[in-house]
Amino acid sequence: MNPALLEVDSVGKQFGGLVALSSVSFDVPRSSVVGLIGPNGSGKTTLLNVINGIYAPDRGSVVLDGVPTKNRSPSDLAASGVSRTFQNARVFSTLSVEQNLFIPLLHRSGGERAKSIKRADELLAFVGLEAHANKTAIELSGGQKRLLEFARALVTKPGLILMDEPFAGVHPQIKATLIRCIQEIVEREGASFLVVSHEVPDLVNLSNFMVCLVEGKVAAAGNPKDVVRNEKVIEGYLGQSDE
Amino acid sequence: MGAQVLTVIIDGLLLGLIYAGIGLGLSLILGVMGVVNVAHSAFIMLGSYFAYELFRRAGIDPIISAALALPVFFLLGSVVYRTLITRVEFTGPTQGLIAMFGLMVLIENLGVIVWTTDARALTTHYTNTSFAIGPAVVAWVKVLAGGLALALIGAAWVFLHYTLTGRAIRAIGQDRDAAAVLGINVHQLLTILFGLGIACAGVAGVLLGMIYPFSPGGQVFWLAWAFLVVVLGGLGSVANTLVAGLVVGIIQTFAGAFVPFEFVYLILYTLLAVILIVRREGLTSVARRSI
Amino acid sequence: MTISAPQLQIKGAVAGYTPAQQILKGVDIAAAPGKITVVLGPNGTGKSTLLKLVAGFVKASEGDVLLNGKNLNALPVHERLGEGIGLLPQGRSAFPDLTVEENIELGGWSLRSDRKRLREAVEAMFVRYPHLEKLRDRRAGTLSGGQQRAVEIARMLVSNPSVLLIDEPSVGLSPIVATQVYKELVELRDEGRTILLVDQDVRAAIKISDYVYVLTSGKNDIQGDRTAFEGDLGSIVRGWLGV
Amino acid sequence: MLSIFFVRKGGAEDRTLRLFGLVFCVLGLGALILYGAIGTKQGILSLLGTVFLYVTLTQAWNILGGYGGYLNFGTATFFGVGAYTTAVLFHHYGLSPFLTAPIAGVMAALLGVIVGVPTLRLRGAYFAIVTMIITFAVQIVVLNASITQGPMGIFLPPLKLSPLALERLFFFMFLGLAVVVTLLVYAIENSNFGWALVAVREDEDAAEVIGVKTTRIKYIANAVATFIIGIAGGIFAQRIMYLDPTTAFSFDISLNVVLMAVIGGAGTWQGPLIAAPLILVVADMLRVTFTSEVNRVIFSIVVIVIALYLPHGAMGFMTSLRQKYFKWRNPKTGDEVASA
Amino acid sequence: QAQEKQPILIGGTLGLTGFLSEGSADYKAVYDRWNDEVNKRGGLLGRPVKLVIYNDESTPAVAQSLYSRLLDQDKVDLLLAPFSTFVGGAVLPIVQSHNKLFFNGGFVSMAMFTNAKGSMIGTYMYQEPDYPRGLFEFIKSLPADKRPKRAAIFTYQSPFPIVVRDGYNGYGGALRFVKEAGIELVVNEQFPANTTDFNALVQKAKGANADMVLHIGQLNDSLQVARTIQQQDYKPAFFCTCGSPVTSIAAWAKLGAAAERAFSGTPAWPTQKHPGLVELSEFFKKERKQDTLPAYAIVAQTILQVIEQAVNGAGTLDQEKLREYIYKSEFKTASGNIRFQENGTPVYSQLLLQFQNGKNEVVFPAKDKTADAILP
Ligand SMILES: Nc1ncnc2c1ncn2[C@@H]1O[C@H](COP(=O)(O)OP(=O)(O)OP(=O)(O)O)[C@@H](O)[C@H]1O
Ligand SMILES: Nc1ncnc2c1ncn2[C@@H]1O[C@H](COP(=O)(O)OP(=O)(O)OP(=O)(O)O)[C@@H](O)[C@H]1O
Ligand SMILES: [Mg+2]
Ligand SMILES: [Mg+2]
Repeated sequence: MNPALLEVDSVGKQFGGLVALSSVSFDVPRSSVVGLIGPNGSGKTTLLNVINGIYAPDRGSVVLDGVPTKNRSPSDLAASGVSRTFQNARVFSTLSVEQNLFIPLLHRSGGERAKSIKRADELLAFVGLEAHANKTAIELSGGQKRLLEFARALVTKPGLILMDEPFAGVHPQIKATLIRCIQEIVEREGASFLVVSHEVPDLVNLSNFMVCLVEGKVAAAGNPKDVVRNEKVIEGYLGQSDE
Repeated sequence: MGAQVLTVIIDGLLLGLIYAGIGLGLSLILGVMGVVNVAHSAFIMLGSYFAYELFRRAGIDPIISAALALPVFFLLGSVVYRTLITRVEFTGPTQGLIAMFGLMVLIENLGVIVWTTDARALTTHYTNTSFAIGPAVVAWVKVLAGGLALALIGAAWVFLHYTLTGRAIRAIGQDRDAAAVLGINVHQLLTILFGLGIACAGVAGVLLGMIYPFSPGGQVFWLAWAFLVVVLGGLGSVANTLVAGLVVGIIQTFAGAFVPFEFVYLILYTLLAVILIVRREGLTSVARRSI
Repeated sequence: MTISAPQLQIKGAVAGYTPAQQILKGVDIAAAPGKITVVLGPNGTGKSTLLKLVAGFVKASEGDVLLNGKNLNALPVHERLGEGIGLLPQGRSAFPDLTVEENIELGGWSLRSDRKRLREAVEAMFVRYPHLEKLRDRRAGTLSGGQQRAVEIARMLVSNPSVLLIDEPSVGLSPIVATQVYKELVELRDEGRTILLVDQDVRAAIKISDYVYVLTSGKNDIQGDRTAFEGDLGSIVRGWLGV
Repeated sequence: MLSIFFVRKGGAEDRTLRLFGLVFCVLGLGALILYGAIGTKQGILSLLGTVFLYVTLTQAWNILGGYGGYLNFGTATFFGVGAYTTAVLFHHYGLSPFLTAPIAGVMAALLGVIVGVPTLRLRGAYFAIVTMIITFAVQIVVLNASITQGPMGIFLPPLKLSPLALERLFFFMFLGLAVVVTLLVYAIENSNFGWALVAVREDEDAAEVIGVKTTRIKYIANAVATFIIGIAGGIFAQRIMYLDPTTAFSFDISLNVVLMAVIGGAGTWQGPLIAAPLILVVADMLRVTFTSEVNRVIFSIVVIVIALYLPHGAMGFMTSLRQKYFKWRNPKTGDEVASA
Repeated sequence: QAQEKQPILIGGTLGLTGFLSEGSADYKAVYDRWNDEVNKRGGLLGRPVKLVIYNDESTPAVAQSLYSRLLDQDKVDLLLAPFSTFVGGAVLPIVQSHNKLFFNGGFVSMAMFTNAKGSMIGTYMYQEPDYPRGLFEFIKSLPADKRPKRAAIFTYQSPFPIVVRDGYNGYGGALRFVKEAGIELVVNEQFPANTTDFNALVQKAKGANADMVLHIGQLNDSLQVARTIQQQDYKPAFFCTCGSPVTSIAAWAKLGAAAERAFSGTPAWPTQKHPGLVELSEFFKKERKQDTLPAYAIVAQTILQVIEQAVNGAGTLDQEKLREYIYKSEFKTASGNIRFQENGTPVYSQLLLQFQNGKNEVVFPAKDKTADAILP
């Protein structure tokens, strides 16, 4: 049996005296979507930063495809198929939309690149930005920047995509498109997603597996429907829904 | 040996205070507005001549000139801000750099026209006097200048950290639009800030003029010190500017006492580079979240 | 606390970031006094631009912004607060190097002549948002995304503005906090404030709205009160909105 | 979509303009070569030689500073190291600087790599100022080393040529260097490497995360730039014939290069071609017209006016002209607009 | 006819801005004055004279291109050297490649004079290795108990001061003079350009109990060292600014007590009544409001007198003929009656000045003395 695509094993991370993550463990299986939820400041973004190689964990390990990622730089991981989006969209502001999509393809060669370009066009259409292809990224609205970043994370056909609140501020209709897009990629390409989102109902539908962090610890993990019914999760995160 | 160490420490602290005083204005303007004010040394030069002229013509003591320089240079800075900086500031840091470079050359050469290139020395009745602390001999002017620099730094620190206006100015440096939304008149406060930065340069000029001979083109050498102190302290941080000044001063005098003088600067630069490289953003080095 | 609710009107506004390209192409919106007026629309239609127009960052080339009949067109940004306008911008805007307390205090800039009142207003915010209390002395830049959003909301409210321009308030907030924010908006309305709310969380926004506008391609073409959107007109629009 | 692989800003009109520009460049180069061959005014040849030298330096700076956004205030470090390399090799082994210029480049690049490892982790003003400090530090080393004859400096005997031939020689040396470097920068601008640098400038973290090897890119850019600067310095040593630490490591060199790059429009290959001649010719004209400090006063006013009225450098000005008369889309926004 | 009336062009550069501007200003004043006067006297060879003096911004590279311009475009008839060895070193090769005589009132350098093989005519009365010589000859004339015992030397890291300290090819230099005088050398330090604070250096000399301090540098650093010495309450019996002759510059007097008793050399002094010297001194008093006559002015005046006498005497601008004339004649100048040695320099002569009660006095040699040296 193949190991999981990503294994997060008792990861801990501190900022000065502040414990952002303590002993977090879970797996991201192949061809799946893992939802990551948790109250504000519970360490979700920090976890993505650790997986992604931006921060080195103080404790524990992250294993990608059976290989520990210790000391690997984000770009190195990107080359092995890890990509991500940021909680606050970070686009290359003086470049045009299509140039933004072009940057991840820099290290691709020949035929592969041509394919990727086709994919970039598709993605652009997918997120509804094709009309803006020549706009400078700084001229985009808040939501559009996020869509651009979404597309940028996918052009290289990565195997593992980390998404930090991809749906925030995105119009519902486009959100539905994005969700479909994610599902399709998982099915067709066998990629896996780790999605942080506060839009829990959507995330429950989308993911195969869900993890809830509270104060840097895994408070609940498992089947999404079970997780959101977990008392601790409801109390600490979801609140009493009045619906 | 012990006596020497005492001397070195006293000298280092005084020198450090002066360095911090020189760096202060630069740090404020760079930290909040992102403008690399290379004309800083030109205003320092004007400050020195300000004290010189007041002393020569009206016999006004440079200590009083230091106080007078505050409002005068504040006004000067405000005018420069309104006429020059507002127009370039929005177009990015490098544009400000060019404008300030032009201003520096302009002021320096106007200075040459007015005062010629001759070196001047401001000699008051206490300039050549000194007193002893144990075995160490300390020049009065350095103590005075150091004290004034400390007062200036203290005042700036209180202003920026303990008054609402000061906090608003810091806020502008971090997010100008958000500040405007809160009802803060950004233009006005930046005028104040720039005025203050230049006022600090003017006062620093008076202080330097008290201690060292000067000429229109010569004060530019202090710019390197100012920059050193600013990066070492971290942009826009008053308290750290002080610490950085003292660190530089102490390193310099220690090196001066114990190694051949020609290597003093090399040791100083190397240590500073090492500190910066280890601590990245100088002594401040807050873990700023960018991701 | 009650406030005499002002009325905000945008009349035939044409505005954009460059003269060559107008984003708002004749927008007519009235925010009724003491009501929540919601503006919906796809990404990039100009909702945020509309708020920036009211706040004064963007100048109208045609049309007017009226507050209680007074024309605001010539007022610079910082003076509009004096007219009672508060803005919560889209995205992140907390001052990263100031502490949470200093951030909130600056929200009371307009009260600066009366220190006592300012202090009280600041303390009132910590009472209102108890979870900020323990973050009081942290630098805002080290907070998590959601924590920062909470700081921004508190900061806006310190000066007690009577017209609130809110751009996507709940983005990045955990559900429990988001629910609270919407409740809060209702309370703020009930205190008599006029609220202009822009949101992509269509469902939540409509639920608390009194009146709804839909902005598409720079013009407002559909409008109605809440019942219309929840009722018949709703079914048509809803399909379009993708709820 | 594919268009972006070939041109920075798409569109057929753009291609005509580019053709126009190409023809212009070729004609300009032809004229220069012609003048270099038949011109007899040494002063002008010498001035143009200096212009080409600065075009070379500014272009090299442009690679990391303009495209990569790392404002380097230490050009003089590598220039000086290059100059001293050839001077020392000549002094001790009698090797002609023209032969050893590549070694000068290698030495400068070597130093570039050594100081680059720690400094390229710094950003913004910190990087700028540390690069400046490194110049001072290296200068002091050279000042106290015996191989460089310390403060005494090194004399290189004049070549056995007539003064005019000498000027002509350096005119062509530096012209050649400038052309090669400009072509290189042009190639970089349109290469993957250039794009990666731009990504680093725009948002280094984001670039890293999407797979741009930012560290490597910066090192390479730095090494290439310092290599070129070192070569230029190596040839300069022969031209100036007397090398001392103050001249070779003068901060003016670093500052001039930055000013020229920014005035021309940083991150464009055309910028240095416009700004270097502009600044140097204006300065020279003023110097010989007004023999007193008045020349510097006027020069400073010119600089201030440029800062005020060319907010995005000469190239930005050209772009805006183009937009005005060709009615194209606007790539830059009014900056006073809220980014909220 | 019209050809005849073409002015004679005499070209050169000075660092009118930048760190050499202080001395340059003195040169400029003398040049301008002479230009007026020589034209009043009817010019040279019946032609008017025009001085073309560019500002080299104290930068060697700029000076190079300006000399290139002077020689090639302006086609000057006679060439003046720039001020200071620092700039001169860079210019010399260019001048040599044009086979021009180089009239050098601007700088000293044994090496360069040797190298120029007589094509450079200098009017500094002594070259670097001899700068401190006057002081030591004076010391030799003192009774043994008055002589200094321990010396400290501070040297600016630049070619000229280094040679002042080390001498040239085994000749002269402060180090040798100190040794020959049997003085113990206790501090020997160098300082780089742009040194802003000299406390550490002075502390070292004081700590070593030196009763003699030789400062071999330039103006600004000399002023600072003098002041720091005073502030440190340190009283070396002999303090000499043996680099540049800076006590005769206006700024020195402004130091107050710190200026007192400093020694310095000069090629000549108005009290010697050499041709033009008194008038020059008057001119500086009246026009430049300067009580004391800077040594730079004397050298500048001298080179112009040499040019004038040479051109009129040889009756031509032909460089070869001028050269021939110069080497066989005696010149009556502000620096006295001088003859040129094979390498283009005059025979050594120096006066030792001491700053006393706000002005310079000649204290050595005895025949030119205006006051006795004050020693503690
Ligand atoms: N660079 C840093 N320096 C100091 N503290 C940090 C840093 N990064 C994160 N933290 C702290 O670590 C904790 C976890 O932050 P993180 O951003 O991971 O939360 P999150 O789960 O993503 O929250 P949100 O949902 O609000 O985005 C927070 O308390 C935050 O303040
Ligand atoms: N600073 C700017 N400069 C130029 N154009 C801009 C700028 N900001 C936004 N735009 C353009 O204006 C249009 C409207 O932007 P706006 O931010 O108002 O959209 P929005 O409706 O708020 O969208 P979202 O829901 O994504 O936030 C967009 O097409 C965008 O491209
Ligand atoms: Mg987060
Ligand atoms: Mg928006």
